[in-house]
Parts: sequence; C-alpha cells; structure tokens
Amino acid sequence: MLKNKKIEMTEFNSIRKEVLTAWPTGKDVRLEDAFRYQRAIPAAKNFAVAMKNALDRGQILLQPRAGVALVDEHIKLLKHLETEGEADLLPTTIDAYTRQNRYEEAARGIEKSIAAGASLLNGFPAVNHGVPGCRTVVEAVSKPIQVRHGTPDARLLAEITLAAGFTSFEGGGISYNIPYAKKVPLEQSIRDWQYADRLVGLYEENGIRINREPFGPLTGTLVPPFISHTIGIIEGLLALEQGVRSITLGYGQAGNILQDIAAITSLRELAHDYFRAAGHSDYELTIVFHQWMGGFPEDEAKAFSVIGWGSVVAAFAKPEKIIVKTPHEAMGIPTRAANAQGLKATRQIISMLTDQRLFDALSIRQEVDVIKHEVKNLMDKVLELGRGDVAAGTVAAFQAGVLDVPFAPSIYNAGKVMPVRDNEGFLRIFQKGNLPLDNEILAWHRSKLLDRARAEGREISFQMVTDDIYAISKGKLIGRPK
Amino acid sequence: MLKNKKIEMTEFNSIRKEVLTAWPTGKDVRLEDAFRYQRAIPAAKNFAVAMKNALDRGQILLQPRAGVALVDEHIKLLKHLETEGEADLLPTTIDAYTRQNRYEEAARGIEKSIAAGASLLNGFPAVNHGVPGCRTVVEAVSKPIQVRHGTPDARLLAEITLAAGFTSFEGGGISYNIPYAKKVPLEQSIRDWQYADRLVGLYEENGIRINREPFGPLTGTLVPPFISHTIGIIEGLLALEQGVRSITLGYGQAGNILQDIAAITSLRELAHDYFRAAGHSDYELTIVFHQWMGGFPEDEAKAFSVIGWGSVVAAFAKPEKIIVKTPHEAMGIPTRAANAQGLKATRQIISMLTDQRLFDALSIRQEVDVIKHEVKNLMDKVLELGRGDVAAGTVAAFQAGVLDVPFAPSIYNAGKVMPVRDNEGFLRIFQKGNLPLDNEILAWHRSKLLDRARAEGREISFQMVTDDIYAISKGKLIGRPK
Amino acid sequence: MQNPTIVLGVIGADCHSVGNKILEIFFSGEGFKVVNLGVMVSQSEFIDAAIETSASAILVSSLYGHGEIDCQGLRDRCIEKGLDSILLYVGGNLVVGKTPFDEVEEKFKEMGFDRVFPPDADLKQVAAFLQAEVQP
Amino acid sequence: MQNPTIVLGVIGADCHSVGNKILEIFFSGEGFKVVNLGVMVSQSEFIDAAIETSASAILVSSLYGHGEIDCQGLRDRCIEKGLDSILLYVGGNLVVGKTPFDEVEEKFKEMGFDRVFPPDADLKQVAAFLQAEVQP
Ligand code: B12
Ligand code: B12
Repeated sequence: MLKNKKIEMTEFNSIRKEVLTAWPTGKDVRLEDAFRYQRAIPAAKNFAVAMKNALDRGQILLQPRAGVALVDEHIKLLKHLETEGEADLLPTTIDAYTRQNRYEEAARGIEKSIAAGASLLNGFPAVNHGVPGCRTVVEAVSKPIQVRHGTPDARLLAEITLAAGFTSFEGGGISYNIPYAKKVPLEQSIRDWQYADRLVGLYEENGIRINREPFGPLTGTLVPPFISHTIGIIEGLLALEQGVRSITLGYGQAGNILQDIAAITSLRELAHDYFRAAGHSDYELTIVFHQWMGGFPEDEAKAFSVIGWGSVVAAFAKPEKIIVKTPHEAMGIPTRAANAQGLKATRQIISMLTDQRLFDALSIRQEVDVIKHEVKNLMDKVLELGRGDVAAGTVAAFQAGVLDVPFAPSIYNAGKVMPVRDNEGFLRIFQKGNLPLDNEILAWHRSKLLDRARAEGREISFQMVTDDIYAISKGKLIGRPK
Repeated sequence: MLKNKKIEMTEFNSIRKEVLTAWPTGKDVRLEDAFRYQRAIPAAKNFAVAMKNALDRGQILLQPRAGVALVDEHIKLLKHLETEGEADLLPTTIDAYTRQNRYEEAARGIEKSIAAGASLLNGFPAVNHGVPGCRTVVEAVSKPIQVRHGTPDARLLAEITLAAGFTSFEGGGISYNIPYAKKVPLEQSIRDWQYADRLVGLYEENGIRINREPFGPLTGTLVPPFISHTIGIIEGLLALEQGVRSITLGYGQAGNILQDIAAITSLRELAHDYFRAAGHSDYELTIVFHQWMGGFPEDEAKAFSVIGWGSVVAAFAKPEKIIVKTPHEAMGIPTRAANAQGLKATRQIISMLTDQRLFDALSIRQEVDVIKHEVKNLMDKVLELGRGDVAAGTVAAFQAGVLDVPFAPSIYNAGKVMPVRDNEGFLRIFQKGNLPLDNEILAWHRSKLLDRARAEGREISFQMVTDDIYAISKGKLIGRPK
Repeated sequence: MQNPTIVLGVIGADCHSVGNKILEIFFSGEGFKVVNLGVMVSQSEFIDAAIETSASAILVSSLYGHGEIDCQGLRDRCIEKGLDSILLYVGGNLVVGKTPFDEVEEKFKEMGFDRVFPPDADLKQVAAFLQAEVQP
Repeated sequence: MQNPTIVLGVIGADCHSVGNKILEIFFSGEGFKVVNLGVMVSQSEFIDAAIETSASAILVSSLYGHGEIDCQGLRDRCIEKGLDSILLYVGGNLVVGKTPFDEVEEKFKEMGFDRVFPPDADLKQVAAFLQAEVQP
C-alpha cells in the first residue's frame, strides 16, 4: 500500500533497472559518474543555492519557460534569454510527448523538426537527447537550469536530466498528474514521484543539493489558493520524506492583489507549520509566484499589462521567484524575442517597485497630512506676498523663489529647488532654495534623505538627483549607486 | 497691477481686437456664431459633461495625446484612437511653433509636411488651420475633444478652437509658462490666461460649459506633489474667478504608489478647501492623473511596464481621467498604432483592477487567516483518510473528492468543485463538491457570492464561472454580465 | 429534424481541458447532441465514437502545438472506416508558435478539414456553420 | 593644453530643459569650458556665442521633433561668419517619430554636422570624440 515512507534502497534499485530500460538512452546513466559531474558544477550554477540566496537577500528571481526540439536551437534560445532577456534562472521545458513517455513520437517530432528546419515539438525532448545531449545544453549556459514539464511518470526524465547536470526538477505526484493527465492513477503517479524524490535524496546524501518545485498553479484556471496550497504542502511533505532538502512551493496569480499577497504569505507560513509538525527542520523553503496562468488576451499590448500586473503583485508579495509569461501567450509558443520581452517587462516592474512597501490606509493618511502641511506653507506665503491677492502673490512668489519649479527652463523661475527621492522612492526636497517650508517639515525631509544616504553609503548629493532622473529609463525608481 | 479679479468686458473687448488680428485666421471668429455652433454640440461630445459623469459614476476615463500637421491626417489619427484604441476622450495636441505664436514657421511646417507626405510638425497647428479646419476635425469624431498644448499666450488659440467646437482647453498661466517657455514674464502669461479663462467664462454665461485643465505635471521630472498641487490650486482659483465652472486639476505620477495615492487624495481635498475658502461653491472639480511624465525606457517591453504601473496606481487612486503614454515615448511622436497600444495596455489594467480596493495590512491578515482555516479543513481530512499517512490520505482524498482540482482533465479527479469570483475578484467556492470545508467558511463564501449576485442583479450560476474564465482575456478580472 | 450529434475531443497527448469543457457546455446549449471524449483522444477513438453514435461531425481541438503532427491522416482514416461524408472541424492553437491564421487554415484544409478555427473563433458562428452543413 | 570651450543649447522653439542641464553638468565635470545657452536658442545665438567665446565646438540639442527644420543651414551660416572649422555635434530626438537611427544620422550629416547622436548616446564617448577632434 502507498505510504509516505522513504523508499528502501533495495526496492529503489530494483525499480531503477526497469526505469533505465524504458528507452535506449537510459543505459547511459551511471550514478557515480552523475555525482562526479554534478560536484564539478560551480555554486553559481546550482539552482538550490540561487533560491537560498534569493531568500536570504530578499530578491525576486526571474525565470522564463522555454524549450524547442533540437539541442542547438534550444541552446540558442536559452542564451538569448540569458543575455537579451537577463533571466536569473533558466528553464528547459519538455515537449508533450515526452511528458506522456511517448518517446517514439518524440523521436518522430525530432526528425520532422530537422526536416522542417523549425521546431514542431512544443518542448525539448530531453530523454531522446539523452545524457550527452542534455549536458551540451547545461554546459552552454551560465545560469542555474531547471527541468520544467508536466510528467506523471518522470522517473527516466529525472534520471537523465539530473545525471546531465540539471540542478532543479519541477513537478509532483499530484500536480503533474491531475492537471496534465487523463488516465494515470494518482496512486501510481505519487509512487513514481516518490521515486523521483528519492533520487534527489540520493544526490543530497552524496553532497549535491537539487532543488525540487511542486507545480503550484495546477490547471491555472480559477484555482482558489487554499486548494493549491494544500496540494503543494502535501507534495512538500512527500518530497521531504524522501530526503529532498531544497523545496520551492508555487502559487499562480489569482488576480486580486489582496488575495494574492495573502496567498503568498499564508503559503510560506503554512508550509513551515506542516513541515515542522511532521518533524522536519533541516530544509530550505522558498516560494515561486506564477504570473497569470489562465487564458491571456491575444492583443500584445493587453498581454503586456497582464504580465505587468502579475509583476506588481509579486513585487509586493515578495516570493523568491517569479515565472514570466510572454506577449505571445495566447497565440502559441513564443519566439525568443517575445520571451525576452516578457522578461524585460517583468524586470522593469520588479525593479521599479523594489523599494516600495505594502501600503495601508494609515500610512497613506500620514502622507496626505504631510502634503497638506507643505501646501499650506507655500500658499500662506503666496497670499502674504500678494497681500491677499493670489495672482499678484504668484508673480511675487516666483520672483522670490517661494514658488520654484525644479528643472524648469523659464528665466522667471528661480531654479533653486532640488528634489530627490528618499529611500522608499518618495520625492523629497534636497535643496529648498527659497521655499517657505517650515522647520518641522524640513527636518522631516532631511531625516528621510539621511535614511537613503545611510542605505546607499554616500552623502546626500547632486549625484543622487542625476541618478534619479535616469532611474526609470534604466528600470529603477530610485537611482542607487552601482 | 495684476489682480485676481474678473476682467471687465470693455477691457476684454479691447484686448480681443488685438488678439484676433495676430494672424489672418483670427478674423473668422465671431462669438455669436461660436455660441450657436457650440450649443448644437450634443452632450455626449461635451468634455465638461463627460468629466462630471465620470465623477458621479466613479469612472476613470482614458485620454491619449496626439496631433499631426494636416487636417486629414489628424482626423485619421483621432479616428484610429477612437475605434482601435477605444479612447474615452480625444486630444488635439498643438505643435511647438504654434505654442510660441510662431504662426509663420507653423505655416512653413504645413507646407513641408504636404511636400514630404508626412508630418514634420510635432502637433496640429490649429491657428493656421483656422475655425473651418478645426471644425472639420471636431465634426469628424464622436468623442469629446480637448486642446492640449503648452502655450504661454494662448488667447488666439482659445478663440479659434472654442469657436470651432472644442469643449476643453488645457493649460494655465503658470503651468504653461514655467515649464514651457524661457523668456515670457509670469505676470504676462497669467494675464493672458486670465483672458482665456474669461473667454471660457463668457461661454459659460451663454450656457456653454467648457472644461478647463491646468497642466499638473509641470516639467514632468521629479516634481514633488505639494509643489504642483499649490500651482494647480492657484490656477484653479484664477480660473474660477474669471467664471470657469468645470475644472480638472492634474497630477503626474511620482512613482511611489503610496505617495501617488496620497497625492490624488490630497489634491482633491485641498482644492475644495481653497476654492470654498475663496467663496466658490458653484463649480465641478475633477482630477486627472498623468502616467509617468519623465524620461521613458527606450525598450518597448519596458515602456509597457511603465505604462502598466501608472495604470495600476490610477486604478487605486481613482482620478476621473488618466492621460496615457505610448511604447514609443522615448523615441519620438508615436505612430497611431503605438498610441492605440498605450490605450489598450492602460485599459487592460484599469479594467482588471476596477473592483479592487486599496488594501491594507489588516485586511490582508484577515484573508491570510481565512486561507489558513480552509487549508486546515482539507488537511485534517486528508490525514484522517490516510490514518495519519499523507500519501495514502491523498489518494483517498481524491477518490472521495476531498481534494478536487477545478477543470482538471484527470479521471481520478472528482471535478465537482466549481470556483467563481466574488464581487471584489477573490476566488471563492460556488459548488463545493465534497470538499470538507466547515459551515463557517462555507457560509462566508456564500455571503461573498451573494454580494456579487446582488451587484450584478443575477443568480449565482454556472454562467458566472464561464464569464470569469473569459474575463482576463477580455480585459476584466470578474466576468460581469454586459 | 433531430438534433445532430457531434463528437468533441482534444487530440493527441494534449491535456488542455478548459476550452473543451466550454465547448461541451456551449454546443449542448445550442441543441446539439454532444459526445465529449475529453482530452488526449487518439484518431481511432474519434472515429469509433463517430461510428457508434452516427455522428454528423467531429470537432477536433488542439491547443498544445502538436496539432500538425496529430491531425495528419485523420480524413483518410475516416474514409477507410466508411465515414465518407462526415464533417471535420478543427480549432485551437493549431501549430507551434504565433503564425498568420491564413497559413494555418491552408495547412489544415489540405489535410482534409472542412473548417479551421482560431482560438478566438466566434462559437455562435461555428454553430451556424454546423447547422447549415450537417447532412440531415 | 587649455580646456576647450564648447557651446551648448537646445535649438528652435524647444523647451526640453532636463537633458540640457545634464549635459552642462556632465561636460563641465569632464573639464570643458561650457557655455550653456539653455533652451529655445536660435541659429544666430549659437553662432554669436561661439564667436564671442572662441569656442571649438557647438553641441546642438533637439528633442521636440522639429530638429530637421530648425537645423537646416546652420553649417552655411557658420562658414559665412568665419567659423570655418568649428565642430558641430547634434543629438536628441532629432526627427518626428521613431525612425531608424542610420536614416537620422545620414540626414544630419548631409546638413553638415560632424557627429550625430541618439538620445541614449554614451556621454563619455562623446567627450572622448570631442577631446580628439577639437582643434588645439
Ligand atoms: C491554462 C493553460 C495550461 C494549463 C492547462 C490545464 C488544463 N488541464 O486545462 C497547464 C498549465 C497544465 C498547461 C500545460 C501546457 N501548456 Co498550456 N496553456 C494554458 C493557457 C494559458 C490557457 C488555455 C485555456 O484554458 N484557455 C481558456 C479556454 C477557454 O480557451 P481555449 O483553450 O483556447 O479554447 C477555446 C478556443 O481555442 C476554441 N477552440 C478550441 N478548440 C476548438 C475546436 C473547434 C472546432 C472550434 C470551433 C473552436 C475551438 O474554443 C475554445 C472555447 O472558447 C494557454 C494560453 C492562452 N490561451 O492564454 C496555454 C497554451 C495553450 N499552452 C501551451 C503549451 C505549449 C503547454 C505545455 C506543452 C507546456 C509548455 N510547453 O508550455 C503543456 C501541455 C501539456 C499537455 N500534455 O498538453 C501553448 C501552446 C503553444 C502552441 N500551440 O504553440 C499555449 C498557447 C501557451 C503558449 N503560448 O506557449 N497549459
Ligand atoms: C519631460 C518631457 C517633456 C516636458 C519637458 C519639461 C522641460 N521643460 O524640460 C514637457 C511635458 C513640458 C514636454 C513638452 C513637450 N514635449 Co516632451 N518629452 C518629455 C520626455 C518625457 C522626457 C524628456 C527628458 O527630460 N528626458 C530626460 C533627459 C535626461 O534626456 P533627454 O532630454 O533625451 O536628453 C539626453 C539625450 O537626448 C542626449 N542629448 C540631447 N541633446 C544632445 C546633444 C548632443 C550633442 C549629444 C551628444 C547628446 C544629446 O543627452 C541628454 C542627457 O542624457 C520626452 C520623452 C522621453 N525621453 O521619454 C518627451 C519628448 C521629448 N517630448 C516630445 C514632444 C513632442 C513634446 C511637445 C511638443 C508636446 C507634444 N506634442 O507631445 C512639448 C514641447 C513643447 C516645446 N516647446 O518644446 C516628444 C518629441 C517627439 C519627437 N522628437 O518625435 C518626446 C520624445 C515624447 C514623444 N514620444 O512624443 N515634454
């Protein structure tokens, strides 16, 4: 009977023999060689390390989806995403035949793709390319790389890709069956994924940490968070039991920012609760957020906004990783250019929002009050200068620099005021010129700017202003020093 | 001396003579004819009415910027923005020579544009085209249309365009001088704008409401809200004094969402305070938000994200109007296709977020608790079914429909659960199938769905689910009935 | 006239089930007798079901990109099995990658499909075509 | 060698002042003597300033789209006024609308500019060009 219990080695080995003979490329897999190969992979290319670092540093890493039929083309695609798209993490998305263990059809797809001079498969048939083909891919890129698929029985795929140097493996016995298959018994797929997890556990026991990522979004279509959370936690428990130590739970955007942020927060807390309650303590838990996984608009401008909105939510919810969609989503497998566009659009949002905190009614009210205070300072002075007349007061105020527009070209503008952003991206005053701001407000601005100066380890300076001017076109809101 | 006092008619008329002779097209302007023409314009094409309606209905209207040298081309451009771009409000952006009253250079620009077969001007030279040319434009479109420019002395421009049937006029004595001119005395530009405002007041007194919009963003570059607010309020006071009754104050996105929302909120409250304090009560105040007005990224994917982020902020801050940028912003005057893309991207966000409220820490915490509660319901049952074993429990749970993934294709999935969005776009449960949710939670879901049913005036039904599935690709989050 | 029977399904190793459920609900609502084979349907399953239920049309979906490979030969097999005049419609994201729809349509018409539809096909329109084209 | 003098300004009826302020700060920092005429500068203002300050180069900005009209004839006027060998650089959003930069460059080189720059010009690189190309 199915149990959440570590598979014993004798049983594992007897299953393994079968697994490796399911397709000729299986015979290339030798564990000792695989461990040696994996150990030589630098930490900078290890997925588990990257996820852990993101957690420690509060970063959000960007990862696209991508896979085509042929090794060379696949490498070109990944390299484009790495350079032009500036992806932090790379994927290898597996084709749908391989996902169903239909290796012969995958082989035909490879042939037809060679003949057509274009990929006729919707992903990379890793089993058919075998350990040598996969290693060519792994060696060609410089970022950590993961297998992404949707395979109920991924045992051979795991054997081959891990032996080839992939350092993360997506999926799980529930999440890669229920939304992806029609007739695979759940008991079977859980068993088969216990095998995959045990394999990862073996690597772990041999000093190689492989990241595992249950597939959070399920059907990607109106899945309430508590359903996918429960399944994710179960898959986490199953994986931990087999010796997995680096685990990334996933969640697909639901659309309401409040619910989505609450979902990410609760997923993290719940997982720790359940994992610890089950007696686990030695593990690394991280969270992945998927941009909208349901049907996309066909119009690319609109698709960009869906991508953008997902990125906004991520920026506030702070998962360790975000899976990025493309403007071609509704139409078909994206070109590499469209894929890079998705990454760039996402990066722009994540960077623009990186310093912003979750806002709440209270802090907005506070900021409203500050602005009112500042306006009153100026308005009082304008009216004073105009002896009650606002028009006359305005002219006088500009003359006196009491009204002063930063960067304005007019010679009737004093041009003495210099604004700059504070550490959260609020615009504050750096040089007040002749603005009639009272000391209370000025001191407050000053303290906000000191926060930034401290955070950046530099003096409050005109350089900050210049940096702020360029910031948005460089994908930031605040112009930080490099 | 300059005073905030209504210009007397004798003075107005004597200035007027001069104004109308500054360029030959001025002689076509006859006020009685203008009033007759304006009165015939249907309410659906009146800008002031549109803004008032947006205020009453809590809508955010979308407006692009656009203008080219020749009448026919300009009409084609506007019609494209109206149909393909689905703009709510139309602009006519004036070229930079006209803004400086350099009508001869504008005339040369028109000639060269005809010769080149392309617009060599950065806007529509309305004064040169005169009343007849402008009326051709106004008559060709079906949405309210506004003059957008940057003209320190806009008296002749106002005379011609208002006589031609434009129903809104952007600018102000400060905001269209300080950021736009080099050597125009402020006193002069305020005087000249008092004239423009008085002209609008005359229309008002003759039963025609023209909307006026001071230019909020100023230089568009790091302007702290309190500075632009103060100037906007002053221009508002100046306009009201001359008899303007429909006034839209503006604000350009600063980048931090908290500050931006606080800015919109405070602008509205402050303006009312100052206007009332000055003795005004009979006016309509609305707010316009400008998407990022500073330098844009050159990459179009990144530009889309800047546009998207501005739209997100607007969706939460709820101005009555948003001015939309385009993915070509950093490169040059946008093509009409790019301009429509900016509108579509903005629409997608505004619509996706329309039902979402500003979130705060408290309500997120509440949602976190709900999710935790739901997960516990399921997890307890899974473990119960597995007699403590999570793997066995999972299989049993799927069999029993205790775990059930909506829309999953697997025959091992019960497929009885039906999710649907609530009235704020949260995913809730419509049909619970065999999910072991307790009565407390179920009642809560139910009440949330009843809120939606009530709001939509229809029963909770499967139709809602279908509608929700299509919603995002149609630019919505919640699938409302048409 | 009796309600015409149509066979629905997603061909090949394709698991996209959402559109399939929508199609079932829609065509049932339009008065067709719908035999829905669900996802991951082989060519012979389509044909067997059509014979068994004397269906007038087969509506093939393919979303995942392998449509081109999966659909080849379906018309010939129908003829082999005596389904000489059965209507064959196909729709979805039929090929790998964003492709001008004309090209896709031509490709699938050459394979013997009577009508070819993009993902944003107007379903009311499809129902009207079906009503007009099914043999009584 | 003395620091070379350069004249800066935004030509025509153009009010975009932000980039101009950045250029002033940058080139001053690089050791040039900068004479900044600000925005809305006419051709004769550029030339008069260059003569008065014995400048080695004029850096013309145009952002607002009328660059093509505003810049025509500047080189001829320079020659008329005896500025035979003055360097003329131009940069910004030089024409109306998004246009391939090659075309823009060719157009302005034909007008007699020595170098033409897009909005994302690398200013360090521009400074290097200037240092190399100004007459001692
Ligand atoms: C949700 C989704 C998933 C879910 C599916 C869950 C499930 N069990 O249903 C998950 C995450 C599991 C998934 C997996 C995969 N997916 Co997917 N998925 C989508 C997505 C985002 C939405 C699909 C959807 O539900 N739409 C809503 C429904 C209502 O619309 P629809 O499916 O298009 O159906 C309508 C029309 O097409 C039309 N129609 C369909 N058939 C027919 C037939 C006839 C006769 C007619 C008239 C009309 C018609 O009417 C339907 C109802 O309106 C689409 C992209 C998109 N559209 O935005 C990608 C997409 C379909 N997936 C894609 C791919 C490639 C995959 C994977 C191979 C993974 C990968 N490489 O990325 C796997 C497939 C594995 C497998 N064995 O099939 C590609 C297909 C690429 C292509 N054709 O070039 C798409 C287009 C995304 C992309 N751009 O890359 N996917
Ligand atoms: C802010 C802004 C404004 C502000 C300007 C306030 C002010 N006083 O400065 C306001 C709102 C007032 C404004 C008005 C107008 N603007 Co404006 N504006 C912009 C915007 C968004 C940013 C400009 C900026 O400050 N950038 C930041 C600085 C640091 O960069 P920069 O100006 O490009 O300068 C750098 C480079 O170009 C380069 N450079 C510049 N000159 C030179 C010269 C040399 C020799 C070298 C080596 C390098 C170099 O170095 C500079 C420093 O890094 C741009 C679009 C964009 N870039 O995103 C449009 C833009 C420049 N504006 C434009 C237009 C058309 C106008 C208007 C005519 C209104 C309209 N029709 O839309 C009016 C102009 C009125 C007038 N008389 O000039 C267009 C120009 C179109 C074109 N060329 O095809 C742009 C491109 C927007 C667009 N896509 O439509 N604008």
